[in-house]
Amino acid sequence: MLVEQYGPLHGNMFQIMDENGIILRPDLVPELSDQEWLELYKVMVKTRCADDNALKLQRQGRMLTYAPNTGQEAAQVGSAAAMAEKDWLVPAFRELGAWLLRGVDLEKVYLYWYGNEFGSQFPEHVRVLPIAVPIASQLQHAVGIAMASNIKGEKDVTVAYVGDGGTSTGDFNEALNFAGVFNAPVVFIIQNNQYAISVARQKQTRAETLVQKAVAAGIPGILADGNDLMAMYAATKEAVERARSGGGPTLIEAYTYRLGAHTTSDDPTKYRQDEEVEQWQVKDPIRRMKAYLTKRGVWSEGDDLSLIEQYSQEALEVFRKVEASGETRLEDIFHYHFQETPAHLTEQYEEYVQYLKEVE
Amino acid sequence: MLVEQYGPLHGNMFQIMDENGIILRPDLVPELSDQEWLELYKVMVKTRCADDNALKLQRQGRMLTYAPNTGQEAAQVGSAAAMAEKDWLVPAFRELGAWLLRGVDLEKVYLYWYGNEFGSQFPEHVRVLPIAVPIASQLQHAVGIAMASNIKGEKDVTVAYVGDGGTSTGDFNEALNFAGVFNAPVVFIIQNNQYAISVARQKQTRAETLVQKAVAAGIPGILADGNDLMAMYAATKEAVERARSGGGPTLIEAYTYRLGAHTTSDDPTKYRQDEEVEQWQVKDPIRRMKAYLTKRGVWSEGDDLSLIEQYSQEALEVFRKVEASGETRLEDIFHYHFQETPAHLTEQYEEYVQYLKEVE
Amino acid sequence: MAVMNLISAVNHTLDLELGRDESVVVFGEDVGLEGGVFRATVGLQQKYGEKRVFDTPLAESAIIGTAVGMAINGLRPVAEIQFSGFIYPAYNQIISHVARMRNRTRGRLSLPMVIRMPHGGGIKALEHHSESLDTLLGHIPGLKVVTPSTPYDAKGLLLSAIRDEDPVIFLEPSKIYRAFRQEVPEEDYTIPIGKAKVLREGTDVTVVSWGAYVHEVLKAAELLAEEGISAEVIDLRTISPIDRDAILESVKKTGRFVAVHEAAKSFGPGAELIALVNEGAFLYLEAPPARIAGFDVTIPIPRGEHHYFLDAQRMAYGIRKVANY
Amino acid sequence: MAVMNLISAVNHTLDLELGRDESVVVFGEDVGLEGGVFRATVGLQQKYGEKRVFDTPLAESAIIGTAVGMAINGLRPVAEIQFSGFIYPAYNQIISHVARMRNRTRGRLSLPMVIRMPHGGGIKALEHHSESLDTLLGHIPGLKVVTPSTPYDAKGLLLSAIRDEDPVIFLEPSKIYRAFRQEVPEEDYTIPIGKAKVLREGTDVTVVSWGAYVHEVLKAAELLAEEGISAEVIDLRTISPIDRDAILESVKKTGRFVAVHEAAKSFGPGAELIALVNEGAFLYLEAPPARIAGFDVTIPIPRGEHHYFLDAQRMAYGIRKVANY
Ligand SMILES: Cc1ncc(C[n+]2csc(CCOP(=O)(O)OP(=O)(O)O)c2C)c(N)n1
Ligand SMILES: Cc1ncc(C[n+]2csc(CCOP(=O)(O)OP(=O)(O)O)c2C)c(N)n1
Ligand SMILES: [Mg+2]
Ligand SMILES: [Mg+2]
Repeated sequence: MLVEQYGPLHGNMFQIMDENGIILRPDLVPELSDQEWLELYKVMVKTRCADDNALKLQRQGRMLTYAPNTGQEAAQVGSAAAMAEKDWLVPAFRELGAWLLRGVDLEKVYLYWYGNEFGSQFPEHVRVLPIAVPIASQLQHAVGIAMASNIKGEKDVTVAYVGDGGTSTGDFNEALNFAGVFNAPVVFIIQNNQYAISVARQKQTRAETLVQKAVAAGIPGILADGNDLMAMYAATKEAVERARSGGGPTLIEAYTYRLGAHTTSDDPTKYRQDEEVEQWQVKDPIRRMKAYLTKRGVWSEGDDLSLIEQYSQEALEVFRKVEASGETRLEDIFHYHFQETPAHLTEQYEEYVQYLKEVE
Repeated sequence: MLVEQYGPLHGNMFQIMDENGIILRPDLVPELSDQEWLELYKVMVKTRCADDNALKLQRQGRMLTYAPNTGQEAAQVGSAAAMAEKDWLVPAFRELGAWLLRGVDLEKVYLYWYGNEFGSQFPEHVRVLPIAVPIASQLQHAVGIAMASNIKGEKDVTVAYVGDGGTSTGDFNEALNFAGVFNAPVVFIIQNNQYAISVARQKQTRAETLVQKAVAAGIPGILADGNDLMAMYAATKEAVERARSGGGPTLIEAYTYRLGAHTTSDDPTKYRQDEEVEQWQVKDPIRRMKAYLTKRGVWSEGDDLSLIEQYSQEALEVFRKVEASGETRLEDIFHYHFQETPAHLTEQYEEYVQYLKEVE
Repeated sequence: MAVMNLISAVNHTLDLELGRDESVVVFGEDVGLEGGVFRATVGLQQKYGEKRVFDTPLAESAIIGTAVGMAINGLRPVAEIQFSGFIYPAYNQIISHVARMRNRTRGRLSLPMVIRMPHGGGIKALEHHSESLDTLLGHIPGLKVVTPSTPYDAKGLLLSAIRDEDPVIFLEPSKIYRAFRQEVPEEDYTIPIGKAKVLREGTDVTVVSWGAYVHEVLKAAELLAEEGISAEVIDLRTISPIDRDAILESVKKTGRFVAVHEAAKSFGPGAELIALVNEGAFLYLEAPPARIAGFDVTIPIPRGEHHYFLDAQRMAYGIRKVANY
Repeated sequence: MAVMNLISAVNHTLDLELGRDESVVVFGEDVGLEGGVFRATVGLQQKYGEKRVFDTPLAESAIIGTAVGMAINGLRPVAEIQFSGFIYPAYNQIISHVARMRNRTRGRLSLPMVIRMPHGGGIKALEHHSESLDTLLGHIPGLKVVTPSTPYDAKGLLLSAIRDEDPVIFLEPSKIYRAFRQEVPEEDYTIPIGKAKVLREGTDVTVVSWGAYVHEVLKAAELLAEEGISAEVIDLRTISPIDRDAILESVKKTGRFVAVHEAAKSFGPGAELIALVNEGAFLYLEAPPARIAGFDVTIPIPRGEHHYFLDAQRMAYGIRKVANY
């Protein structure tokens, strides 16, 4: 088992592929076809394109605050790819790659960041929770979902995300502990992107690794190269299978880096050095997967350019649709609080409608 | 260092003395004179007598809810004894032995449980915080006190207590993590008395030991026999010295047992077996220390009987004083909220006084 | 019909609903093996097993946070908070998620869940064991907050709460858990959330209260009746949303209004009631609407709590002033 | 005198006080190296060092809980919560300890500490970044809650807050952090906590507001003045304890009252103000006292927030109704 070699206290980071797309551990490469890897690669590229597009639009003043994913695509896509169809995904707020892979429309995602609640109204069959802004609070929902699977005797697994900053919260620790006690079929993925806004990972905790926080809850953990799609896939796969077969929760630390800003409101040059960013640029998860696929002969620079072209185009079109959606309708801010809207809310709504009529 | 041999992941429990008062590790016996051990022993006995007395009074309907300490005296007295004069003690709510040792009057303690806030008004020189009812919330205060010592360049150490149940809270984990990050001179003592009301330790966490929760915060820890006064003293002493000399926080798990009920409102036979209690009675911390001191020739059964007699008598007298204190004065519930009582509070007070006059 | 006190009515209702609907699960600290520190869940784990009735670790945020997840994944969790004063660690989950998930997802995810807890004081308990959360929960958009004042109501309201598609906070007045017994039908019945109940008709002044205080208010009304003051007593039953119409109807009849509550006065529930009365019945008012409330102090520990909690005499004193204004 | 906006006034004041009193420490998420997400603390770590101005891990409960400990051990902590919507994980520490330590220990331990945070909305922020805590903090006995509406007030109130021997919550209206600049004296001055300020005198109706809304209310008053309605505008400045006398004095003059606030209407701060006006000036009232408030909904994310937040026109509409009643 991987958790035995790369567990919390071994200080080893699980890697399958190096920075140049060279396979270091052929024995551990998951059994996916080239075509399947390529599909995952495409989702990473799509994520990147959607990101780039959002940032461009934001600079044009057409998008509001946006939290970019650039650099973290493998951590997201690799982990989400290891899930079965009916499994649940519980995001933090920076998991675009995972969302796209799990069937959330980019349109929904853009709509959310554009500032409309309908961006969190996913279709019934998409078992993905909305963004959770209060850091780490979502992990408890993930544990509850997983506990319910157990209680109902269903075999679904829940995969949940949190950032390095989130590991300092009480909610993170309570969630892991509950998961352990109730043997909940849940996989926690820390996207350790080295920063919580401006606060460097070293200032979040004296723990040498974040995965060692699993020890507190008595659950297994694994430290994986979060920029290695194969490692993330393999680590998550093992954890998901353990969970599904009754083995309970696992904590995965995906060691990665946020290449961009925290959000579009943030200026990372205030708190980190360019050299650091450059060092991590070399480890770009997309770059190395592209090198791998190219070497395998299933992909080329030309393919890549036209894919990027296509995705960028699509992203822009999706955004145009979102932009055309305009403002939130007044009734929508009232009518979704309860199954039956209580009288006082209806009245507040009607009074406001009346006001709007009068001032027109 | 003890933490190296008995640290979080070694699975060894640090013991110096066995259940019969036989020294197992002469090399580790702290350098205290027989007289000094005897003094600590006396505080344990005093604690037990105060407990017994409170329970008796409670059964007579003269005391309100009370949380007994019986069985946990060594964990409390041994740890508190390792502190220096100006160090801070931050209790949970079941630390009578530690309070008494640190100079809190039994009268205050009884007054508190009797239901009067003046029971938490300790003299200026007593650096002991009041009881904290919201479980584990006090640990953050302890860390803050310790951070302040660092900031001010003072050498005081803070010793804080929590129960096994408390280790499941978010606050516990946040406190340890802050302590690690800020290298706070604080020693956390888990009194693992095996139960949180009716919930057995095994149901609180899947972690094999509670001390392994230190790993999450990257701080050292040690598992000690909480019924062994010497082990508790030695473990705390080492931690306090490390903290004082800039080495930061330590977590100590005192493995012990609550021989009595959770509080006087509780019936432990509902959730645990008599045999279990009996097994732990054999490990009684007072019993074994008495055996040790007797063997050393500084104590006898006769001494013990008259000491118990004396302490029981004293406890009863203290309680009588407390009982005579009567009810809380009306003005006292208003006048301690702010340094200067705001107008609306004064008015509420006066209106009530007026009411009392009118209905008289 | 069986005779029950409030706590046994809660126990009976949970039993009924666990038996009827297998998506119902009941959990919290000491809820399983021990059956709750107040015995609200006694016997339920034996009957329904550890999967459906269970103890949790000591972590209120996770108790509520996992309830959210369970509700999302098809269960109807009924979570117990051991005392209302220990809800605060879960406040983030309650405000940020319990109250908002449906609206956040524009109806995609609803949370049929109940958070129940002993509420209020007057039982000579330790600090933090006597808190009134009326305002702190009532002010949160997206929550329903109910509180029964009798065993009968406890059953009817709790069944409504568990069957509601939205989260309901169920506040159980611990002071009257065992104060009296009442006939409670064994069969299924519900009491609608959002409706108040006139407990005593009167013509001179409308008095609104809820929970344990209702019984003191009724006693106060008796005292006042002897003096010729006829108080109409309304049990709010639901703290949020408030049954404004019931209150206004009464105030329009009596012309006078008093709210009586345990929670601290400032920014308390009485303020909301007074505001509603102003908004809906100002021209009917013959005296300033008033509140008889807790002082703006931390609730004293036992030797001082009698100063804080109101008895019928003090209520009568305050109501009388309004009636005689 | 320097010209400052509200955020630079906060920065300047913290600088002043860190310089003057070495027991003052400033901390929170992103407060040190970055100088705060709104730049409230920019430059302070460089100037005063990492011991006195520092970043914390991401854990609001511990930020407030350690502040309690620091205050006990002789410091004057000024803790920042990054946005008011992230206060909830610290709610237990605030209610159970910050507000109670002095009373619990009958004066033995006091907590001279400040919790400051950006407050309110209208800045097109993400969910949870626009919350109004007036009621949720104002209802807690033992807390003082203040909020400035100008750079000048920010300095004067923040100095009072830091020097207070008791805990003060300092709510900074983020909407007007950079809305306008004003002359702010470099020297030391304080504004008393608990005192409101009449911003505009008027005779027809008293309008009370605070924080960012004050400026919209003043605009509304202008609009109304054009119609011949003379509104007296009061900036509450301190949400708790409320300066009741200032309000009553005004209402006794105008006979009409309106509270205007961002927080949700039900159980909101307007209810408390209406109750106070009823209690203290009922016989002077010529119209039902009213509140113009947030809807009882979760504050919408950006594309809907204009429905929620009030502008001068809507305020004027509501005030006009009361004035013309
Ligand atoms: C409880 C809470 N506190 C503060 C914030 C403000 N905030 C938003 S993101 C963030 C940093 C999160 O860092 P991390 O968990 O590492 O995730 P990342 O942003 O790196 O993906 C903070 C402090 C919040 N959203 N929730
Ligand atoms: C936050 C909170 N939740 C619940 C309670 C109720 N309660 C009081 S003591 C206790 C159990 C504490 O167990 P543990 O931490 O092991 O300490 P012990 O009582 O064994 O000393 C509980 C649940 C509380 N005081 N605070
Ligand atoms: Mg991060
Ligand atoms: Mg315990």
